[in-house]
Amino acid sequence: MSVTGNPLQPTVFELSHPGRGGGKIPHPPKDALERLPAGSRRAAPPALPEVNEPELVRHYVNLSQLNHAVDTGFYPLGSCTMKWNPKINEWAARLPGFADLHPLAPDEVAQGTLRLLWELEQALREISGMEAVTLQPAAGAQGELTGILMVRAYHRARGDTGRTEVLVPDSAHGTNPATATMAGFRTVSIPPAADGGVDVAAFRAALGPRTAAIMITNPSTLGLFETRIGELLEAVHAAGALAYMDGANLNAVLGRVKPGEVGFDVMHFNVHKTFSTPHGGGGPGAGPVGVGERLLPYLPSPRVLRAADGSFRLERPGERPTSIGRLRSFVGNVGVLVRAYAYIADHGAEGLREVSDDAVLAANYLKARLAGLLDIPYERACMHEFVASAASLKRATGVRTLDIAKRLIDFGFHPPTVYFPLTVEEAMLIEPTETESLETLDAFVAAMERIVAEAHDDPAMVTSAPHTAPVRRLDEASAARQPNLRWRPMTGRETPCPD
Amino acid sequence: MSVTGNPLQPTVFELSHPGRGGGKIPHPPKDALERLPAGSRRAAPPALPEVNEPELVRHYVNLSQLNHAVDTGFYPLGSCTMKWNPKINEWAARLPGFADLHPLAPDEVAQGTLRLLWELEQALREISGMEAVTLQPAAGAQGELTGILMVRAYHRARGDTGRTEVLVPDSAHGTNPATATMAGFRTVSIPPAADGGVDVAAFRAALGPRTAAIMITNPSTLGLFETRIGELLEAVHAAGALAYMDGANLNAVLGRVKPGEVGFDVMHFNVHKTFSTPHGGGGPGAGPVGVGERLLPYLPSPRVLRAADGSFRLERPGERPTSIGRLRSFVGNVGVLVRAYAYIADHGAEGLREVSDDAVLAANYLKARLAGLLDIPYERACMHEFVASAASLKRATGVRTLDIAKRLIDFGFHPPTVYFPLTVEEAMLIEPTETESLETLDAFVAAMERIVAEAHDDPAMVTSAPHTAPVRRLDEASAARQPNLRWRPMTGRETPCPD
Amino acid sequence: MPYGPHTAEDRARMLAAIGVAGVDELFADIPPELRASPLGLPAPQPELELAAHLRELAGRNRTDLASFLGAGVYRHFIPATVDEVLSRGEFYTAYTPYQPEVSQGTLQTIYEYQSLIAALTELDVVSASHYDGAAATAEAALMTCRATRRERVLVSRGVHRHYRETLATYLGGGEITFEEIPLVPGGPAAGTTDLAALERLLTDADRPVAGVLAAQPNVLGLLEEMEPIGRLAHAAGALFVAVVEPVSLGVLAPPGAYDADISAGEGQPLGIAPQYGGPYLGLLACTDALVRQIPGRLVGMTTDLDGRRAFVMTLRAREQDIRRERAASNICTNQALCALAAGVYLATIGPHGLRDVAALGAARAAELERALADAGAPRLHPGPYLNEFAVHVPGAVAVHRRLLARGVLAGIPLAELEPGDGSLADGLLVCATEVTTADEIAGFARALGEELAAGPPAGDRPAAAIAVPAAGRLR
Amino acid sequence: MPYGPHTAEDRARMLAAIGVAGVDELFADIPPELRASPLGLPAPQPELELAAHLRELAGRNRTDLASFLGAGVYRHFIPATVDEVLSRGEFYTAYTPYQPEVSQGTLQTIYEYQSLIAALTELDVVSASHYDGAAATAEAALMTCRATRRERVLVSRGVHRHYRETLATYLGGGEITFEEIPLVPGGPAAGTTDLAALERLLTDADRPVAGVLAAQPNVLGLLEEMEPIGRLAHAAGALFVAVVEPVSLGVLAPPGAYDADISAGEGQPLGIAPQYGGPYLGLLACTDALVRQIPGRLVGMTTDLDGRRAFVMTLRAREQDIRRERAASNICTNQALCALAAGVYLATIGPHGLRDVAALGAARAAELERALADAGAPRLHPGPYLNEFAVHVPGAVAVHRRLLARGVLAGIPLAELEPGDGSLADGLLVCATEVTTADEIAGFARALGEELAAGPPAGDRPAAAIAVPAAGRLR
Ligand SMILES: Cc1ncc(COP(=O)(O)O)c(C=O)c1O
Ligand SMILES: Cc1ncc(COP(=O)(O)O)c(C=O)c1O
Repeated sequence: MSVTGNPLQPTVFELSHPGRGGGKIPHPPKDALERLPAGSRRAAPPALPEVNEPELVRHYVNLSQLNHAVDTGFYPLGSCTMKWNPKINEWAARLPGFADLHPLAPDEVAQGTLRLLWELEQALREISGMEAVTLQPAAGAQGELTGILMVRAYHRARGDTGRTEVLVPDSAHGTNPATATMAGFRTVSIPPAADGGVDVAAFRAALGPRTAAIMITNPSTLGLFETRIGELLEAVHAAGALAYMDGANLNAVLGRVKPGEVGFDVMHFNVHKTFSTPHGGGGPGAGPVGVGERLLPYLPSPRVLRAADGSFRLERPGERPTSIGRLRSFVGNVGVLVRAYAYIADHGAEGLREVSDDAVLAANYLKARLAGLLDIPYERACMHEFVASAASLKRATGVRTLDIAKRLIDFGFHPPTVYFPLTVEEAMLIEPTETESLETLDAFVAAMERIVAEAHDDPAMVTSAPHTAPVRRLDEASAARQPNLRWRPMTGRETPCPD
Repeated sequence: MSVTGNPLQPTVFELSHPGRGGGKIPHPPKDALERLPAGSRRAAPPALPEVNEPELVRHYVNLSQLNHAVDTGFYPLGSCTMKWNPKINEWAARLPGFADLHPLAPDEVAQGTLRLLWELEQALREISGMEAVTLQPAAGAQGELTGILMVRAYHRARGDTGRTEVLVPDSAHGTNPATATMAGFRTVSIPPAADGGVDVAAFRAALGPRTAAIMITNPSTLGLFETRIGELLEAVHAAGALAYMDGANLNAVLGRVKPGEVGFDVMHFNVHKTFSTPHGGGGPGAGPVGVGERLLPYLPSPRVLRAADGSFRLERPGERPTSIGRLRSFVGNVGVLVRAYAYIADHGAEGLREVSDDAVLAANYLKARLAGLLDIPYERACMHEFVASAASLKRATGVRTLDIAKRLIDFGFHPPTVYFPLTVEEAMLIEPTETESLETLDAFVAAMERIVAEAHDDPAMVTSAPHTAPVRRLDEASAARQPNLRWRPMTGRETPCPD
Repeated sequence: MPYGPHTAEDRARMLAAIGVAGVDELFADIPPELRASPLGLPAPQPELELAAHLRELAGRNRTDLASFLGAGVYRHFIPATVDEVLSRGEFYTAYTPYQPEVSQGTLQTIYEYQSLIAALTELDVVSASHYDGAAATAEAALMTCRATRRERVLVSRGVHRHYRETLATYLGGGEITFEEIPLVPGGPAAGTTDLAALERLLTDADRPVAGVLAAQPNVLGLLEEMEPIGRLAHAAGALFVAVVEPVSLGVLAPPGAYDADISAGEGQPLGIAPQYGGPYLGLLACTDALVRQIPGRLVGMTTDLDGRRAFVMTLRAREQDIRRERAASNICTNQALCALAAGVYLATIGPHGLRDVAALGAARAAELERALADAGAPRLHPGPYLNEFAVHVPGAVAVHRRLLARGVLAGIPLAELEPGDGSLADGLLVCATEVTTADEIAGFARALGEELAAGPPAGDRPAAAIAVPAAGRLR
Repeated sequence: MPYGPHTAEDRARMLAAIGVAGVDELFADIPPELRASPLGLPAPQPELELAAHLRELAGRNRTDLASFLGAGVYRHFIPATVDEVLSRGEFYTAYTPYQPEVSQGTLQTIYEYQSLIAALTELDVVSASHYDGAAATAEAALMTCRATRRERVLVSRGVHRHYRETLATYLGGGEITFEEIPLVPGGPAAGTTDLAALERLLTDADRPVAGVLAAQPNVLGLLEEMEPIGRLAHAAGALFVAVVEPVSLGVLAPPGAYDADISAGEGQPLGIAPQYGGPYLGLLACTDALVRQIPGRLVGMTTDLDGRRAFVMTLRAREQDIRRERAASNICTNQALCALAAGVYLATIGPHGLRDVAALGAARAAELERALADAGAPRLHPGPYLNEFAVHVPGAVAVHRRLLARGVLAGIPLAELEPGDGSLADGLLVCATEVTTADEIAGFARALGEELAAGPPAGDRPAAAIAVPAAGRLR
């Protein structure tokens, strides 16, 4: 936003001026396109902007400064694990040997990456206690789909075709039920018990011969360890169903719990959470999936294989006919996986355990400090995140969770996740992560104290927040009613200028 | 400054916490230092801060956002040529083949860089019309010293030892007289004529057998081409003196004037101006020096030499005894020179000429547009920059150049150079450069119009500016009276907190 | 832990505030029988050692060979602006812009990305973004089913095998079926989608078709006649999905021009490095009519309370976090940073630059065609292509391996890319782009000519034994 | 022009506003006879071609060999944080912070740099910054003259030859003279500054000495006894300048501890790449007493009108832009971005990390000493060293060349670094740092042992004919 001046920026289209730009690419021979049939040719060049490099880079630099990011401040967005993204990992992923390698390069010339992927699989096996891992899924949700499709293949292979349902706790992330649908299953929702865990009675009632799998997030999206998980898994397996663990919250239990040892049949990792690959404004991430013995045959192809001589190769098309196939082109989001590999390597066993210890410690500390200010629906020790609620405050002052979130912005903090999980009224899911200092945590508490005081003394200050951001609250209703989803040359009146 | 919250940052020392940081370097063996004599050992570790990577990077990211920079906005700082720094040049300088090369690596393994340096010398020769170029000086001022020391060596070699003076126009950059002093000369100042050029009569009066050299900036720091340069140089040479051209303003006349052809004996380039290497918050730059035939023997060593077989090597110590020696260790600011090489290559002859055309065009355009608002002391066509003055405005309203500068900040612009050249009252030296769009230039004019209007209508608005910067005007007097030049652990009262 | 801030003293303060004696107490909820066996991982590696190790691994990949590999992933010149923008922490360490007041940077760049891809495809709505070309193509197929409430999809065999396999996997769970449209086996249209076969497939009234998918250029590099394919699809009440390569749209007719309803594709060529497979960028665009069917993120322009223009995520009721099991897709984390790369790339290179990239690739490919033909490897198909084509090389797989041993990545053996199709068994799929040099082409042709002259190979060598020559120079 | 914004239309608008018909009119002030001959440079090179060309040039440098080069420039591990910060446009495209209100980023980082170097040297005032170690040393010598109003400087031959040569050049114009203090020729103190000779040089009452300069470690890697040197200097009324290597200050006594008045040195080891010679960083620090003598930039802490803490350039009356011919130096553009690098490096690595870097280098160097001695190359001097030392190799120059042909950068022949000194003719100056590996040491020792066993070289080969083996792997 530049240090002074109008922080808002024109669109890149408004910077365009015919004749600007150029100088990057040599001009092709005049007849380069003559051999193409006229019918396949584009009539006019695409309506891309013409901008010169100075204005263009300035545009992005100034836009970047409008973002709150992990690199600028505290980002306690629950469920998202916005922890530090070590800088060496960025360097590593950009090494030309990694970055310039074509995915169809013969195995002989890809030994560096193949070895890295193979070793990463081994590390994830060890961390999860699973039998094998695929690195192919591009994100957690694609990992879920991979896992549930393997569950389906498993039942089908056994001729067990009546299993059409997946049980999903109410507090689950939206990707869980959405995945069940994509994989052709019906979602059966399970309500929570009073302690935040799965309601075992409701669960047992729902479980049956139609159950293909249960999807459990552990620690749950309420930040709680599912204490009755042993009992649940026993029942699942007794009913002939399989157990899927959503491992998005693995950051809390590294070295403390191995899902494979607990009895899960399949799980996904979110490397962009647990292993600190950056979130990129929404992605990319990667969602490796670990499986127990039962699902081994169904892993997506290609897998990375290690030969007796220590060299590595990719599975060839059709080499393993039981595979569910591929979820995407090529082997996976390798650039992201390089970062995850580096993260695991420089932490080691000891560091990973410390990651979880400190993540849980920080969350419990914040929970203890905020306990007098907000409702804390579940008082037992939380894992790496916890739910707070503004329900009482709202009744007393009219100030809602959303208002608190917006007011936090004025103090330089990113708001927590709000109104999720859906099972808690006026929920706020707070995840401090292990890489924030005590000074930062204390400053966050101080801001909350001040906001709660304001809610009583000067509620309008809170409900009209933010006051210091580049824009105030947005008109989301008209954005949805009359969607403007792309730039069209418009008159000044229709396109409000940024100032 | 993060997008919201307090923009000012604690010092890195205030972020320190014993026990933080680490993880970068393996621990040395316990006895690693035992063989060192106790007397040479440090008693206690240096009082460096202990900060972990997250807090540290955030610190710098947030600090960076407090800067105005070419990458965030218009920077019409006269004399400094704050033009676009192409991004490919940054990429090039970081190529490991360039970056990791040790300066004492044998010639055989340094052929890439040696060739680049040799070719850059050839390009600068061609651009300047000089006989030869040294790339050794680290900046313009060191180039000046190099040049004037060569002048001294030239006179000495001829036994002409009575030449103790260097003539320098009043409008010259401070480095010119300071250089003369460092080289052991007395500076004789020459006042300007009414048209801004050198006053020929005063010049002739000062010129004589004691004159070693004249240092002329052309185009001058007033942004004017020295029209009587031919006459001046003739007189200089007739008097047995040499002519030094300060080439800091070469950006205006690329392809139009070659100083060597004009008759200059020696000149320096500012690659961080003319050839767009970034200014880095004050440096590094590089100040190559071109010489005519007379000074050839005195060039600093080592030079880069080309063998008959097309290979390159460095001159060996003592190989050319007439050399004035070295000005620094090794061959020069090579990383900067890589950028300059890239700039010249992607512009070519045609592009460099266009650089100057557009730089001069933009300056004259701004001058024309501001002519009604401010005094324009020299009305003739300017080169790449021009002087404006708030002298009349100050008399009418009390608003000074400094106030205008500070008020421009509120509009998102970096102020021009102020109170330089010293020969013009309430001077403002404005250099738009060739890479700023017409929209930007017009926005700058609009801001100036508004400020001048405010000066009349609401002068306090201007004299109390800036209003939107992270800090207001500073107490420079106490900074100088009681200098606090380094962090010392202090109590809260002595160290005002940033908020 | 290398990046943690907490000293022993900090931890003690936190424990005291919580009121527990040690961290272990916080994990008391984990039943003892579920506690993990010890974590068998190496000791922490200081960054110095890790950096050396990673540099060594990266060095084992050979990225310095002359390469003619394509098949969906293309080497291109990436302007330095792209990495300059991508490496800004404010972009890459932010998350999904849930809080628009402190996310205008991400939001505006996504809106701009949508607009840029809309300009490129001449479609209206662009979602930002999907995992890759394959996943986007699968999502496009699912969109046609939701929009038409039909359950049968036809996919040309000219669509990349990985995409077809991905589609098969995605459909593996549900009721939707898909069938492949064959390619014309011979004649002038050899290797392109068989229109007659398509017509036959579309006429089964009992099994109405939701969508028809074809690729331009197709996986063999050939240009398809997209307009008739679309016409046939529309005549049968089906939607038409064009799978496109975005750089080609600098010179080829955009999907909007031949009435495609949806366009999907792989965004990698737009400023994203090959990285052995990802992260890439799934492009997905559609007409306004389909806006509520498109999965993934959409950003809209709106105003704030003071009337200032601003951007916000919109139409979120399609997404999993709101709609859960009734969402259009389960996609959550996407490829936003890759979309930013594509946006910076397109805005840097501009309309003329993109045309130059595509046209220069076409010119280099024509040179390659001539050189390989002269070396004894003529084209396998007669039809027009842009910058990728198949050549006929007897014993292609073995020759390919021998060329590798000579330091040439001689394209992709079609026997490996399309194992099922005997007519392609002796084919090599080769491509050129604007970064391909005349020297590389000459070297490839020379090596190929020599190998062909040497006659049939004595027998294949085992995989790991191929000795790729060391680079004379790193590049 | 590749980066220019102006279209023909823009130019026309500007010309009209100026009131001229064409750009040439604006250059009317240039007398016709002074107009340039045509610019004989190649045509503009599009970035794609330029990038390929630069990559090719960079590839001709061999940076993949095992290297034992030091002599003032050292390979070190540079944490990724350094480049992350340096590549932020807000830092590297800003200029001198003349306008503090919009330059607090640069100003605060300079203040922090001053503070960090002050902590390292235990001196008070640090200027930010000088061109390199050599220029900073020359400036330090000039400071001693200004402060004492004397004109004679003594410099130990243990100070890097480049620094002494630079000093000679800087002094070439004026009245100031300098003399070299010899090194002890033999015995336990061989190779270190000769204290007796220094004492003699200091006793000439007619030619009082302004400053005495010595280096720690010295150019041969040896540790000097700095305290007695300083004592002798002070006893003669001279100032004492310590030329230091900053990483060594992680473990060696700082200049402030042995009463140096000024410290100068090369900041390259603090996170700056070798780059074949620069840009580097001239370190210059002094006691409070000398604050008005120090040249270069100083930033101070102050407050703004509202009392907020802020930073500003201060004591500018020393500088050329204010004082012109009476300035302390002509320095203007300095090495600010390199000072930022050093600051980020020091703050990243911390006090313990810096000690580890220095101690690990010392440990590796001890291994190197043992390995080379076993191979037949014992040390040339007996005294203590930190991580760099000279070994005795008969025919050092020729052996060095033959080792190069075997892919080892076997340090620096002292005959080339110190050509004048016969006692060093058979010396190789070698160094190790924390990045030196056991494999590299073993490879060097093996190659050296073999060369020494092979006996004296048959004769030197001409410079360009050395065939350095291609790297098996890029690193
Ligand atoms: C609990 C949980 N499950 C699944 C996901 C989906 O992962 P992704 O966003 O990588 O697709 C998330 C991500 O936010 C999550 O928090
Ligand atoms: C006219 C002029 N001469 C000389 C110099 C000195 O160059 P440098 O700052 O590179 O030492 C400058 C720099 O600002 C200048 O503008």
